[in-house]
Amino acid sequence: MSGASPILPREILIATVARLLDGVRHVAVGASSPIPAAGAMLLRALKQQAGEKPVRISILGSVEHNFFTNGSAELFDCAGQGRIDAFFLGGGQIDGQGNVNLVGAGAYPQSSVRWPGSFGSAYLYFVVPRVILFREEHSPRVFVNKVDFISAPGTSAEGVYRRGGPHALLTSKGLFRFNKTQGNFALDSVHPGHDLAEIKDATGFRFDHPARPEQTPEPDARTLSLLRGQVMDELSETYPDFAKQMRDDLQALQDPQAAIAS
Amino acid sequence: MSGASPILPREILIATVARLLDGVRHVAVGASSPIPAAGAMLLRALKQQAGEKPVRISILGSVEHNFFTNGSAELFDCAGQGRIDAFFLGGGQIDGQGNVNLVGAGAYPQSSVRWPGSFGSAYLYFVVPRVILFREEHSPRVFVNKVDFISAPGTSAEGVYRRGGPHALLTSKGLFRFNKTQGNFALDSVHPGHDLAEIKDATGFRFDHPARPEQTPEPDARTLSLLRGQVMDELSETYPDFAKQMRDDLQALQDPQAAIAS
Amino acid sequence: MLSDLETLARQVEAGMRLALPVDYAGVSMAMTKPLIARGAGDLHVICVPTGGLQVDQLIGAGLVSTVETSAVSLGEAGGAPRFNQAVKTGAIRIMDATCPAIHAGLMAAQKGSPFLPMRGLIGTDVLRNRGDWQVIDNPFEDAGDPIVLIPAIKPDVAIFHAPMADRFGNVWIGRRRELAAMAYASTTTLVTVERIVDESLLANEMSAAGTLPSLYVSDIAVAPKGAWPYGLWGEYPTDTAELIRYAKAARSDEGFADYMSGRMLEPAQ
Amino acid sequence: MLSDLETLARQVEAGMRLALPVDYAGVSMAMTKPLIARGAGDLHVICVPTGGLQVDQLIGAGLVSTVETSAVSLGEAGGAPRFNQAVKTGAIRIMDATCPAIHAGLMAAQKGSPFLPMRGLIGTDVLRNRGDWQVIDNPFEDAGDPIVLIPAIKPDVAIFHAPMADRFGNVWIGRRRELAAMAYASTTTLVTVERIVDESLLANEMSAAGTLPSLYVSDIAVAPKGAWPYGLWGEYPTDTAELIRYAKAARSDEGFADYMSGRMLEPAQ
Repeated sequence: MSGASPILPREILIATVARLLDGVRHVAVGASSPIPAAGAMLLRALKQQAGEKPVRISILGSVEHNFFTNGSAELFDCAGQGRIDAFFLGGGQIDGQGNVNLVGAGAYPQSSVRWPGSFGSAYLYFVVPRVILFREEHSPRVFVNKVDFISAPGTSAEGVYRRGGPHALLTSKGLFRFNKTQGNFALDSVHPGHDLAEIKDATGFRFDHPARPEQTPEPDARTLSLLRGQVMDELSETYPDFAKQMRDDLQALQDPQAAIAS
Repeated sequence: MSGASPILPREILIATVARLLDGVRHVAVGASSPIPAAGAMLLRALKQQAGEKPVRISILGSVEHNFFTNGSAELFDCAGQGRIDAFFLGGGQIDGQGNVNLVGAGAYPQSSVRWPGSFGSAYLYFVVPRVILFREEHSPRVFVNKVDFISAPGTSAEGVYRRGGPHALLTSKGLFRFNKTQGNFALDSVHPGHDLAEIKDATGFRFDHPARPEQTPEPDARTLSLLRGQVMDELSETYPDFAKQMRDDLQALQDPQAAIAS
Repeated sequence: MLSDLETLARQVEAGMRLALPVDYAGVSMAMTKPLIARGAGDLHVICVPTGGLQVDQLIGAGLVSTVETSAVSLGEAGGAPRFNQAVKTGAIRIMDATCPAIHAGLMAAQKGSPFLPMRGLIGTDVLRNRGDWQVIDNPFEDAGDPIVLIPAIKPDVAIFHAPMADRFGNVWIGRRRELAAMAYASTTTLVTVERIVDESLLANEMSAAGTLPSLYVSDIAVAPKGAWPYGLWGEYPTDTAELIRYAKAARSDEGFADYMSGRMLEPAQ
Repeated sequence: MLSDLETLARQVEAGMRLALPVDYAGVSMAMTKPLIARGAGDLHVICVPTGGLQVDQLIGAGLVSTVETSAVSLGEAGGAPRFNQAVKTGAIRIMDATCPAIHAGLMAAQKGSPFLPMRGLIGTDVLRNRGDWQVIDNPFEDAGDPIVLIPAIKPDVAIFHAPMADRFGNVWIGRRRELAAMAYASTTTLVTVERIVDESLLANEMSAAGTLPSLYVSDIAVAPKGAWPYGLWGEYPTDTAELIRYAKAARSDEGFADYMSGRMLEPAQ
């Protein structure tokens, strides 16, 4: 299990999440978000190993990782108090200004495609300092020029109370940073196996980028060892299906013959 | 224990409280208010005996009669929801307009006599439909022409949200009703052993009254029997000292020789 | 106050504002069938703060005219098919909110206040489509600082499922305090429970801490596995396979009708 | 995070806003002596929502410049002598409130809102003397309907006493949810407890329902009978005789000094 061993694309995502979270004291993760949860768990394990300040993780809807005792309002109260440093947000559509649409495509209210709804995004995006936009599907139907409905805006006019917002956008193809001053995204790195042209094709909005973007770094041996050991064990408790899938994928990667034979 | 037996002044007060509460579903009583509590318990016992709708009593600060589970804010929330029909209020000063002062006499803030403070009166007086002002001491220093500090006003200007306020004023000498339209008190009845002239002397504000006010009715035999039986037993649990005192007084009243001898 | 499901359902009348809890808090799925049998329609459903299977089924049964919610979905089983369909055809009016706004509206009702302020929302299409919300300038700042005011949400009826009640009508809600918030804010609160216990839940501080007092509880019925196919915290897990079965069936009107008429509306004991 | 009383006291600094609970909720009387020994003065004490013995003693020790409260008294033992004296001489600034206004201010802080509206108060001298409160016309009514806005109360430190904490820093507060409200609103929360338990209070739903999670708890110290002479719900009753003894002694500066230097500051075990 050395640094040179093959690495799953999802392991890169998880390690990237951990990097993006570096420095947070408390991160909240949605109920069905195994990759963000794994990233948070990886950061916690790394900090623990290094003897640094502990990282607190709240997984919504989980019984195991639910540290709240005041009903479903507590997450939002907690964020309002400034006690949550980072949160993840997906989106049916995300546009180049960091606007997020969780409601529907097409007209409103009679959307042609209806998604569940805005959940807490219209609040949390304003008050959680580091919101990480995470969507594996990287396609022009997700990353649009302008969202059809603003569940939560990327930036706000001067004078509007705002201490939170988008920090980065992580997809299956690459990592973007959000520039709060300009209110747009800049490509930070491209994941192994992808390239700038492909990302441009798959993205419906314009974004800043260097002429030759860097490649997203792979986790080092120590990180990978924690991820494949302690973190996978922790993950199995909350996301057993996801953890099993990843373990199967990993086995296939490391021993293709055995995987096929099994 | 017939209706003709001697009756304690406090038994008249308790029976009067029960009459004033008739029709309420839920009454809240302050922690150190044994007479209001006894009146509420008497009403509950009467309704129970008559097979009528039950009366709910919340005694603040009591462990036994605390039906709240959301901290000390719940009483006020509950009142704001319209779930409390009656409440008792005392006052260092009460004036003829029904204004109540729980803060202090003289200048403010450097009061010459400082009382604890307004507690919840500045809210509850507005939202509890039937607030019964209860103060045993009937003297000009308590019943003043104008309070030095308005903790809670007897009436409010038009347009001010107000669905509660003073209903009656009960003292050791008599019972007043509050006239909401005129914003003043009218003497309703004089307790046995007292008279109008004495009440006028002891009251620092003007009040309406008939030329010959009625006497406050004494409890009938059924009521007295409940009061001296079931209610005293219930009262002993929450106010043991008060209940013992009343039992001693009663014994002295019924058998003066024995009381002296003991 | 111990009743049966039908007696509870009869207290819901056409046109009422009905508050229902989020899927993991204690959904009284046992009440869904009696509510549909009762047939009181034109309901204004308030999801606290999101809705799922029960809301989808009430919509599918044609009982709902308005849904006020932060989201409706079947979670791992995907989108809510009857809800999505009804939105598309305009069969229901949707009042899109965000979770803390629903909580704020209920808290305003709990406090007897006409509204509660909340941060966020400025510049969203959620706010733009809510004519019943107001924006003012925060009076504690010298200039600017717009802030949204959410009016009190006062449901006529709240319905939820909890592990237990006592013989005195007190209901144990544990740490799911949104259930208390719903009850505080609502005129009538109907509760189904797994079981009734003899001793008062208020008799000791440990159980009292998680108890909704009977003062806020209008009626109670026993319904073992009453949250199924949802789980109930501390009691049993969600039956995700059943949710998926529903999600597939309810894609069409016919499939929904088939599913609802089926025997599988009863939990496996 | 298990500390001793002195370590807790050192986290209180001069000029801080200090939130203390009502006498029956769990007053950390055990912290009074260490706070006085620590000597951080110019405190702004916020009583949640009323104060008693601890507030009176801190005032008597000269540590308090402002008291924000709905009342201060010793209950059955009568008025609070050092408080009353300090009001009379103008030694402290008094910010008279009413109980639900204190709760509203803390709730605003809990919600991250700048203020909360509340009914009542219009026409009172309580309102007239609170320049920090605002009155607006309810924007949801066409005309008139004045309503008071209470700004968020954000204490620097909350201090209270509870029956137990676990090894992970979770504190069991039972149904005394004002203690949670204080902690939510405060930057730092210092807790004394009767005992530490091994198992996580969050490990089962019954104890979790009454638990303040460690997220909101800064530091904990063990102090058996730590509320004495006040009682602690579910644990021991109030020692009224001791309160009366204090009330008599503290009528004069000398009597207060004598009392505070006496051995009787320790609870009888």
